[in-house]
Amino acid sequence: MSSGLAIRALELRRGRRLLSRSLSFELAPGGFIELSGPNGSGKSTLLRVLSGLGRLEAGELLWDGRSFNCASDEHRSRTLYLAHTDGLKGALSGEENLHLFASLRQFRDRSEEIQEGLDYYEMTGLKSVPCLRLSQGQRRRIALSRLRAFPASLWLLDEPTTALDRGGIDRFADHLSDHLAAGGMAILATHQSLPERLKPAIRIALGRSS
Amino acid sequence: MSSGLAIRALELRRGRRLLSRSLSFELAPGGFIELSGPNGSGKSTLLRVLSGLGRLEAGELLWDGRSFNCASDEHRSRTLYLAHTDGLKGALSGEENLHLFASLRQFRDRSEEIQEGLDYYEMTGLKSVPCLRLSQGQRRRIALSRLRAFPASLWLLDEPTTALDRGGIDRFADHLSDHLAAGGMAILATHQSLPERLKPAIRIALGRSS
Amino acid sequence: MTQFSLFFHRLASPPHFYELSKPWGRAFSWIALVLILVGLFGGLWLAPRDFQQGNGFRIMYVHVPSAWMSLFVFMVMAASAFVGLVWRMRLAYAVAAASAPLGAAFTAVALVTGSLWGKPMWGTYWVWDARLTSELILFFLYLGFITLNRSFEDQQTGDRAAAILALVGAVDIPIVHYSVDWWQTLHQGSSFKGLTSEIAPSMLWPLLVMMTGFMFYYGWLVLWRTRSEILLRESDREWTKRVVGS
Amino acid sequence: MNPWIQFFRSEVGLSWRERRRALLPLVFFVIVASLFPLAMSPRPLILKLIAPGVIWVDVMLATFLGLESLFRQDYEEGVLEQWILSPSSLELRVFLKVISFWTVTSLPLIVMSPILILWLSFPVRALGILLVGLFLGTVTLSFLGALGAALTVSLRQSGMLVAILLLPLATPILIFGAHSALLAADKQNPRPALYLLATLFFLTVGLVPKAISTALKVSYEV
Amino acid sequence: MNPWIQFFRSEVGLSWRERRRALLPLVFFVIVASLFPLAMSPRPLILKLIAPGVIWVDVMLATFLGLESLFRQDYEEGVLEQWILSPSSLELRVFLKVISFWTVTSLPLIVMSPILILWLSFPVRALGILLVGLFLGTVTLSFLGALGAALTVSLRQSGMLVAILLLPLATPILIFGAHSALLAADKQNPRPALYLLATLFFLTVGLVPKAISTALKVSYEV
Ligand code: HEM
Ligand SMILES: Nc1ncnc2c1ncn2[C@@H]1O[C@H](COP(=O)(O)OP(=O)(O)OP(=O)(O)O)[C@@H](O)[C@H]1O
Ligand SMILES: Nc1ncnc2c1ncn2[C@@H]1O[C@H](COP(=O)(O)OP(=O)(O)OP(=O)(O)O)[C@@H](O)[C@H]1O
Ligand SMILES: [Mg+2]
Ligand SMILES: [Mg+2]
Repeated sequence: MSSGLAIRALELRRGRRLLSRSLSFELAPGGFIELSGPNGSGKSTLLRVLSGLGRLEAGELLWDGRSFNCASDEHRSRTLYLAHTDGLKGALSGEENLHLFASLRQFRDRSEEIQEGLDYYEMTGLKSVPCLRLSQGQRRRIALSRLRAFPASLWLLDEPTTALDRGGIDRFADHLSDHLAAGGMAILATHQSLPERLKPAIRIALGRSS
Repeated sequence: MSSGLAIRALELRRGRRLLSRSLSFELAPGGFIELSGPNGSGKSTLLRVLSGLGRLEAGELLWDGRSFNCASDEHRSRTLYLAHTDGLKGALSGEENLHLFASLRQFRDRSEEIQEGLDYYEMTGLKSVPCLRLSQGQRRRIALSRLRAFPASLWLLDEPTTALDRGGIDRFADHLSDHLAAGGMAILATHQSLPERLKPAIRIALGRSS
Repeated sequence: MTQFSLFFHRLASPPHFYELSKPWGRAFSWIALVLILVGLFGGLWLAPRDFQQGNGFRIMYVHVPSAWMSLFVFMVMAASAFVGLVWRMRLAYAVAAASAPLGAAFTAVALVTGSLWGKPMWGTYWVWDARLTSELILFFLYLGFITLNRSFEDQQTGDRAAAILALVGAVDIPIVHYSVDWWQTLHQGSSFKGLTSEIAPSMLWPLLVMMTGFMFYYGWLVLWRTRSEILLRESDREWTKRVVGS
Repeated sequence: MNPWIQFFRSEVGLSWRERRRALLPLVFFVIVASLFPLAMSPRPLILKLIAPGVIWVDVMLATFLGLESLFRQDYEEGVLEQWILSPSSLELRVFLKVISFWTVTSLPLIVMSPILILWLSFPVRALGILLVGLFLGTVTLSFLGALGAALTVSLRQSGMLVAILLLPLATPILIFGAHSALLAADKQNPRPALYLLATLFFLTVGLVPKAISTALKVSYEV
Repeated sequence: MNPWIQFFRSEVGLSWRERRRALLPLVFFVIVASLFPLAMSPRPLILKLIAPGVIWVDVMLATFLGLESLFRQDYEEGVLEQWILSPSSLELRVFLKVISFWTVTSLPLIVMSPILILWLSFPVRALGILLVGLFLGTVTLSFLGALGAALTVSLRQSGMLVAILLLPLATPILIFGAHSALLAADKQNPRPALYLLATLFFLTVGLVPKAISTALKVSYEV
């Protein structure tokens, strides 16, 4: 019985479009997958399905060898999903947004971790500016601080490095290494190549959709 | 009297934040500027000011040696600005969006150019899908088709390559070369480096904001 | 699995249903035709003149069955919505979607015949009476269901959204039904209290025959429409291509 | 095709498509109109008295329901930026947008209102006045509402201020409008009220598009 | 602090800060309520008859005005996704969101209504019943409205469709509510109507949060 995540014969659809007939892969703790493929090939769709947002059409999902449901609370609390949109309320500041997120995830009093996360992504100085007054990259940094402040074993990240500057990408790469070193897993959809030192365990290239 | 665009002693502000005290540069026809700088350094702000959206605080703008107003119709019709958001109506298809854009720019009957633009960015097959049903990169491709279908001498592009796949970035690079070869100008804000063969006339690195 | 649930699942699988429903639909259509003809003959010909209302009361033989059906069909929709949401049964959604326009039509007929009947009885086509209004609202509920169901590009999303609406809307059914008891209104109270009835048997039996006829009529149409709904929903599956091809 | 006509057609077309065609405003109108008799004693005498008020509140509500988000979608999708940056007249574009909104939302209601009026036992003779009033009033309300929408499109916060500014402007329209219909039903002279409505109409149509386009531009200058 | 309390507080705070939510319904409410006496010959006898109806229709419309976009902003900012993906109960979260909406929007209306009621010459003795009815009714309406907003959140349609979905569901509440106040004013027994309202209240509060959370999930499953 293998530990980690295993996907068997997943059928990927969006609307009436069939994106992949049968997708299978395995991911061991400490590894990460780089999803690539041309625009519209289904990277975002796959991440949505794995997060539990999208509908699972057909296929089997295993966690540590046991089959699981993406929409279960168990899966939700071990997974963090970051989409194209940053998931930040524009009217609230970065710090308030993180506190709200803490309440979503049923954490009490994560102030310290939140400070640390904001600090890590160099947003401490801007933590009380409403997110709608931040630049694109700054907003993304706040969104990434979430990954820092709240532990989760599986990250599902949809183009996490868009709008980040070079320094930001480096930070993120370090952060990802730490996460993997601690036994975490991650699936990243990205068009930009990550820094050299990060070698994905698996590269999955989705095909062009018909 | 130099031809092209010249900026003298531009002061850049966003809200209460002073981003650059005095910015000056010149751009000759056929050249392009790559704006870089850390997150929040004011790249987007600069593009907004030059497009006429943002407020010009202080400084002089010259076009072919003559001072001009960013909010004038003259400047507007020679400039195309592409922001973070794609500027597409989600409910309309790509083709409809381009036609709407033609009506905005007071063009009559650009059907041919629109087809050509969509074709160039390989979106012909999806041209009648509502934009809200497109993937991130597909939407960006439709937005870029605009640059193809409607002529303008100055492009102001804010991270034009986000969400594009490798092929898309190549396409865009070719497109930009064509534009420059025809005597056009462009100012690009980007964190991703463009393909080698495209050497910017000028690289402007904005500093970290205080 | 038990014998019963196995049977249920087989029945509910769209291809199987598609095959099975064909003979049933045909049978229902004949039964409906015969019953409605008999009912009309009994109601319009054999039943005696009403001593108060003259011949005007005969509109009852259309009004009452269609009014009942307007409530019944919504209950069918709510039930299938429930089955669809809980057991994720695709067939149930198809039944609900197929029923909605039929229910709307029954409601419209009840409203129109009621109005026509109201002119001689109450001196006006329309009053803002509780039952009349709630029947009108039921009509809007049907329209809302149909609109919502068609608003989504993804049929499954539309089905599930509309199913939620149908379940919540089902609260309106008892309100329509009991409105006459809760308020003294112009409209007739319930004529049936349990199994006993105040209507004379000679007037009653054609009504009951008409009722049954309307039921079968609905049964026939709903089977027929469900068949086309599932074809639409399953248009990218193998078996539909086979069916449509042949 | 003329670009302006194309723009207008696409705006109208869009709203038709998005709103599931003409049926929705109509059904909405009927439902709201039927709420009043339900909630009040449905005696014809009373109905007749409240009918113009009902119709007017109904129309105002239908107008405001859609208007509030008139520019929001365009703002969020970045389409409004392109409006402002286009060399064509923003004022005219705004004017056409509001008129297309009116055509899709309020016009069907006005066309429907004669039927409703009868349903609510209102005398037929006052119908003409009611329709003229509704025409003037809905156009004015649409422009005022659009101004509110434009002012609030980027400032997600000071909407209160706008509400305070706009609603008092909308009130006289409602009151004159409902009043003129009522006077006509009472065989009194509805002219003065209508003239006031007309004055507001011309003032609004003449000045508000400029205000709206300025408001839109300002909201980008943050 | 308990995460749920924190969530509730942030929602209430947000609505105050954001949008015109808080004020627009209130001003709307006052205008509509004052329109009626103005639009009619203000004979107390008639006013008294229509007063509860006016208040009720008014409250209902004012509630729906803000509800339509309850989830829209969260949807577009991607916050709603995070709601759905969080391990905490979506149902409870939805419940708190609606209650916070109610606190900000409807509660002020209820507090205002006694003043309006007196203005409309409604007998003071029926005030208690009216307020109880309004309390039960607005909560129920808020939940129903939230359901409409949830069902249509991915459709980008303006309020029309939501209103059409909702008004039929809301009508019974309106009828029972206005009826109970009228009965109380007439010195008749308003209890049965209130019991019905209470039944609907409990049914709604018990079951609709589940329906809303399902609707939200469904709208992401495209
Ligand atoms: C537009 C006007 C009318 C509407 C919307 C309407 C609606 C309804 C509805 C919904 C029912 C079924 C109630 C149930 O099964 O719980 C019904 C039944 C009935 N209606 Fe009407 N009605 C209208 C006018 C009339 C008129 C004018 C009469 C005759 C005076 C009438 C006589 C009856 C009778 C006798 C029943 C059967 C009652 C029973 O046995 O429960 N209706 N109507
Ligand atoms: N809408 C706004 N209102 C007020 N201030 C803003 C607004 N948007 C951005 N800012 C601030 O202005 C500064 C410059 O932002 P700008 O968007 O120009 O940066 P940028 O260089 O484009 O950054 P990025 O690489 O993240 O896109 C930032 O420090 C930011 O906090
Ligand atoms: N909301 C939607 N409804 C229906 N179809 C969609 C929707 N979003 C995307 N699609 C379609 O599904 C396919 C896969 O989209 P997806 O977003 O998963 O692609 P992607 O690999 O993430 O592309 P990109 O690199 O552009 O982000 C695309 O062909 C697209 O047209
Ligand atoms: Mg993607
Ligand atoms: Mg930027």
